[in-house]
Amino acid sequence: MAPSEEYDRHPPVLPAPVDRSNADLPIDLAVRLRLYRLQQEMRLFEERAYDLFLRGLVKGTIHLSIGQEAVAAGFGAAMRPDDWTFATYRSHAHTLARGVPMGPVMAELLKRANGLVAGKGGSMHLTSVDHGVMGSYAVVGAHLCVANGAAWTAQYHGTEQVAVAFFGDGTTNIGAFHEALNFAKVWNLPTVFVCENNLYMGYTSIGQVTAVADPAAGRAEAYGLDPIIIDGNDADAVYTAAADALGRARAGEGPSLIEALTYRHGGHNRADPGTYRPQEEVEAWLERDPIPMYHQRLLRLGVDEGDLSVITAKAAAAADAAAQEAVDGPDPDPASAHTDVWADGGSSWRN
Amino acid sequence: MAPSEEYDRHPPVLPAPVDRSNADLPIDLAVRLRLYRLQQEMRLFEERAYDLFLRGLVKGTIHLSIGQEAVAAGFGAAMRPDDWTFATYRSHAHTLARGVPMGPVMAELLKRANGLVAGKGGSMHLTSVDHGVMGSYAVVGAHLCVANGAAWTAQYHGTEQVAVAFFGDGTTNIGAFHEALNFAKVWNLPTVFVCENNLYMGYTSIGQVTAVADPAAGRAEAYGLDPIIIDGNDADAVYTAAADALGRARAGEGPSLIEALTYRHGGHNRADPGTYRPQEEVEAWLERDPIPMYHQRLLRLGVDEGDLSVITAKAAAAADAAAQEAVDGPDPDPASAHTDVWADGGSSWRN
Amino acid sequence: MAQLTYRDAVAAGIAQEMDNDPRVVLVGEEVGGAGGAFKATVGLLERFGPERVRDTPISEQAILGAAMGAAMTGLRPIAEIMLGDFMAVCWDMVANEIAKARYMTAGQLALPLVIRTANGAGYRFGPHHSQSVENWAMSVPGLKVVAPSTAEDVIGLLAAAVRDPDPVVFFEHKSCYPMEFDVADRGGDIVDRLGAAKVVRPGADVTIAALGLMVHRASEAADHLAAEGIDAEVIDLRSLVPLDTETLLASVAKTSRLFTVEENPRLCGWGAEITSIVAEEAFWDLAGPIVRITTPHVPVGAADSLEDAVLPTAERIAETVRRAQ
Amino acid sequence: MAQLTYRDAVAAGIAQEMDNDPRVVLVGEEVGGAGGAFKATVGLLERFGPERVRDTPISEQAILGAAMGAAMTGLRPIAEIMLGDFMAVCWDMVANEIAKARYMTAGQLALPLVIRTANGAGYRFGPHHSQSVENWAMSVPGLKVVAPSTAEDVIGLLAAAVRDPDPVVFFEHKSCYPMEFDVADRGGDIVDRLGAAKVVRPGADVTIAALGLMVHRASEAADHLAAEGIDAEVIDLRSLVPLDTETLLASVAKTSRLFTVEENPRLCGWGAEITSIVAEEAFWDLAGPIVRITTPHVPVGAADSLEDAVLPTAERIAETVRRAQ
Ligand SMILES: Cc1ncc(C[n+]2csc(CCOP(=O)(O)OP(=O)(O)O)c2C)c(N)n1
Ligand SMILES: Cc1ncc(C[n+]2csc(CCOP(=O)(O)OP(=O)(O)O)c2C)c(N)n1
Ligand SMILES: [Mg+2]
Ligand SMILES: [Mg+2]
Repeated sequence: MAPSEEYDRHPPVLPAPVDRSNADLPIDLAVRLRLYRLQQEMRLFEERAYDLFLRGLVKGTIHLSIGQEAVAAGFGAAMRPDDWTFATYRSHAHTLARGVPMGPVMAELLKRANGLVAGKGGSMHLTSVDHGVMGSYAVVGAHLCVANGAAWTAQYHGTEQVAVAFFGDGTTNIGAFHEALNFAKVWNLPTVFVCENNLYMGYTSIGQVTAVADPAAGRAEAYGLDPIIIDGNDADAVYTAAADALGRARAGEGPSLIEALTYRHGGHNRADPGTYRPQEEVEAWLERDPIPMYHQRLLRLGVDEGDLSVITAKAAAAADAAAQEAVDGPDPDPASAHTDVWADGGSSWRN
Repeated sequence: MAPSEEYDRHPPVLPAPVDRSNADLPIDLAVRLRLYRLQQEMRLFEERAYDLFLRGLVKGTIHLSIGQEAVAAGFGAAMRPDDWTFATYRSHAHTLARGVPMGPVMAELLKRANGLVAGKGGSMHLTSVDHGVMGSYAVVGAHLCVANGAAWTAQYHGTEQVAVAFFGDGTTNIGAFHEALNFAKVWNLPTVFVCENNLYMGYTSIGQVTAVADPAAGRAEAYGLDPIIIDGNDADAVYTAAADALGRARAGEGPSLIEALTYRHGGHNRADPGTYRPQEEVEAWLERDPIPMYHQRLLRLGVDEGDLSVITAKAAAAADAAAQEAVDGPDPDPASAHTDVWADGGSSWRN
Repeated sequence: MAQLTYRDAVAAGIAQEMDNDPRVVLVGEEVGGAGGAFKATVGLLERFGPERVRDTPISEQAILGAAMGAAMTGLRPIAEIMLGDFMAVCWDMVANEIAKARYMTAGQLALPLVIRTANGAGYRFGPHHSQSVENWAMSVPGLKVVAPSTAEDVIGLLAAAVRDPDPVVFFEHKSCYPMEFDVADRGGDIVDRLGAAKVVRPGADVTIAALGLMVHRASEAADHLAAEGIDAEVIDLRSLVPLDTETLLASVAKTSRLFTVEENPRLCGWGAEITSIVAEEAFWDLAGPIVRITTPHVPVGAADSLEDAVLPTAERIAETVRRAQ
Repeated sequence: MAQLTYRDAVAAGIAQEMDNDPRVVLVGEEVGGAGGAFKATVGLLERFGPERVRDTPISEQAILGAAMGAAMTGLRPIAEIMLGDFMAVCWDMVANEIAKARYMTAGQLALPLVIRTANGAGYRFGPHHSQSVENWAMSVPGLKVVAPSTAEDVIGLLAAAVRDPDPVVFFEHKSCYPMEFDVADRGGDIVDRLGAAKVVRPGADVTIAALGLMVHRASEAADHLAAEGIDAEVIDLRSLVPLDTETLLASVAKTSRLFTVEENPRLCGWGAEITSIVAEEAFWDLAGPIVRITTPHVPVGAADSLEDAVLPTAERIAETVRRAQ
């Protein structure tokens, strides 16, 4: 095959129809309402973040996950409070999913002193150890290996905690992915690897740079794992798969690799209009927006529209407050550039 | 599974019985005699090298591949003179397989000025560009990526050359392996990846550190490739698989990954007595020594014992001469420590 | 004379070399279809086609391996590592394989290749996307190391790097991408040479050696100092390996004071190397301490105030020189 | 007082810390069943069991990732990277992840871990197994960097590193492994502290700063020089970060001459850093050029004659000091 052909060989991936039967999954209504709330919080948070970006208040870059909320929400609802999350530069949703308050997260997007990591990391390094968010990592791949380390601690102490690593489809092609998966299986670690296949590595269709059709599931057997592909736009499907994988990990049955098929509504980062994506593809996926879909499901399950409106209104108010908290936050004191390199709080390299 | 159990979970892998039917493979007798000669040359060369080691003449380290000759020989006989070899620290056989004279190779094991790379690289970096031996690489994994680059050149110029990378079972767990395989498939490169599964990563049983039973073949499908396992102690089987894979690569059908099951008779390197291996395993594999096995096959095919003796005697004489050439070689001029950093021959970093 | 951004100079330089030599190919993540994460390679895929401008998976080791293997078999690849920070994920390819291959094969393997990368801070990207790592490359024998500060140097030095028979690591400064420069049209290819520093501002009192973005800040500092009667000579080193010690030592012999301005974190930066060369070879020329102006030994924080606090500024440079008088 | 090899001191030091703290675990390729590629961890698997002494696949990124994740969740891992050269295959884990995690989380993540590695030349292993890369670690903010030269320092500094709340890269010199040393029995754990250099030989005329194997060569050179009436003070830096500039500057204040002896290739080695500190902060103490004695800027060749030609020797050190008088 000549290289030139490769560039056309990947037709847009269109979503499967909604699987209505997932409404029958044995999930408590309380959990479902939580899933709804989490997704709305993520969405409204990121919409506010985008507003702030348009107002020129976000320096540097941000990576929105609007459209992908069901994955982070499903895991957030299934994880134990003492489980650990390892995420990427695209981690707003994953951070909120663990119960981190919106204000400090939004403030971090604006790199303010009241931000989650005091403006040191910015949006790509959200971390809240108190909530089990053990870092967001902006060099592709590494954090899959780091998650194994947390899982090792759990195994060593027998605490049944689980480490969950979120990453994108493009990440499955880097060496660290391979090392982490093999290592986790050989050590039988309680690590859950969650690939959010949003069909694009940055500006490039994932099929164009990947040897198999399913970037994660197509590799699972290479690590002695079951291939698992789920509808990443259906919070119930995610929740169920998450609960399964977390349960297996807690039971000492080792790691899992889950591929969640999803889509980001916008571009890769704030600099990207996303024009490389076929319009029909974008539209088809917008029709499968996880939030309206879930909204409809809850209504079908008998939830009152009014109750959902209250949830949404509360989320909106929280997002508004967070935006205000962020905007009002001070810039970091320049002196703090020199703190926190070492455990003693400082950065001195000499005695 | 508790970690402690892992350490016992890998019983010794015993070889399959000789596949006598391989005598029926449609291989020219001339090729078969070449395969025999190559294997004898490799074996006798390395036996001489080991003698020199026992005499204290090999400083540093050497990694023998006694027992694994059929792999290098099978590929050597199948490759075109303008194909490229990329090998590891365990590359004596692969270097000889391409027709590199024994003398400079042996001299390099002794790090003499008349060595293949003038004593600069030593046994781990054998290279002879004139013979298509494009380097031996001593950091595990990298050269799989480098082989792709040569394959790219062939693809770019349409020369139908093929790049062949040899590596061990332990190498399948490092990140570079994964990157190289995926990359080769995506670019449809004429690269043939040859895993010599000698059952051990250094001093560690490969099963103990690998998520799948077949370290290479068990990963092939993760790169859209067919799983291929061959009897790496049968030169005919290797030759046939090599010819197939090389043919596919030349025809523009992309990369292959071949796992050749084999065994090193000795330890990992000169410092290793190999005592971690069960005696029954070693003995079973010694019974499957590729050279006597091939000798028997040739006799069954009607070759005269005397003709084989001549081949062996010539190989022995060449190995003896090489040993002498090495021992007689001068140490590198210390001044040469400063040459060959740059294309201008020197090492100056200032104007 | 044309106006050109540093960003556009990258594509122009690559295009010039691809026009000049069919063996020149470009490889990296998003370099083709997307025109580069920093839009520095826009138009090249359209112009030279997918055989010569090749997008890759996220696999930096595979990218540099491909460049290395291609170079040793006759191509002249330009490989992009999207950000300087990501040199870390393929450091084995750079430091162990590419740098040492010629030496350890006694000259048999030739590696005419260029590794381009977007280096340095200024985009408020935080600790994983803001490092200056040209000192990493300088510390490894077998690598040539170049870092242009202007559009003309981007083209001229890139051409020199592509035509050089040895591997060159080419550090583009991401904060320079939007800058506009005059580029003289000399009617023909723009080709410079490696290993020649440039005195961008002659002066008699002190020598300030800088690189990349810091050249502009050093020049600005020199303007301030001039107003106060301190006549600073600013040297744009342009190439760390080969290093133009001649220009440097001649300048110090004249001014008797040396200041280095670098974005590298404090310890073991290239400033330390320059300082050490002068402290040994020109000690008797010196009339006072050699002073390094560096990023302190901390990661680069994301917030404006944090980034601005650590990168050397024109003010800090001027103030340091002033205090040392 | 016991005789102990540097090699055995490694296992002794690890054992001491594993006895002392159940959170201490050891991870790496061949560290368990095989007792280490250099036999520096023999007996630990038998003594502490496979839960605490864990063999791994060949996957250095996974090894350091495991150490990092374990450290941030409460273990105190010691991770082995078999050779210093292989730091390159996991450099992202070292330089981007481990080094920056605390800073970029505003202090939330604690990383009490140690990365041990066999550094340096002397085994005739050739370019891929003989590098000295302690300068790589020194150049990255967020890493502590230690390199013992004796068995007692191996134990004491390893203990200090394990107990330190920050990540420490611990460079064992492979040529020191077979050396025997007296280790004083003080009845109890041997625990040193990071950031304290040692004056291993007091002297009045010149200061020689060295590290690892080079300390022994510098001491030998000092013996030669003493016979000629040159009284050299030899400083074993022991720790590059934190760096004991106090001891260093006090020595230079006394002797007014500084020589550094390092195995790093010439450019941007730690010698350049030491030199630069002195050239700035103690310039007026100096009575002559600061001279670095380094491996030249070339890879380390395999042959005896090539390795011996490039590593600083006692003779070269003595000759350099002599010539500079
Ligand atoms: C090692 C490395 N290479 C390249 C990049 C630049 N980069 C950042 S995000 C990205 C695309 C990642 O795609 P994917 O894994 O699918 O995640 P997504 O952004 O879609 O969530 C790239 C190439 C990086 N951060 N790290
Ligand atoms: C990146 C890296 N890690 C570790 C080593 C040390 N090492 C050299 S050979 C080896 C074992 C390799 O096993 P395998 O790939 O099976 O090849 P074999 O030696 O059996 O031919 C190891 C761990 C290395 N050279 N490079
Ligand atoms: Mg993606
Ligand atoms: Mg093996």
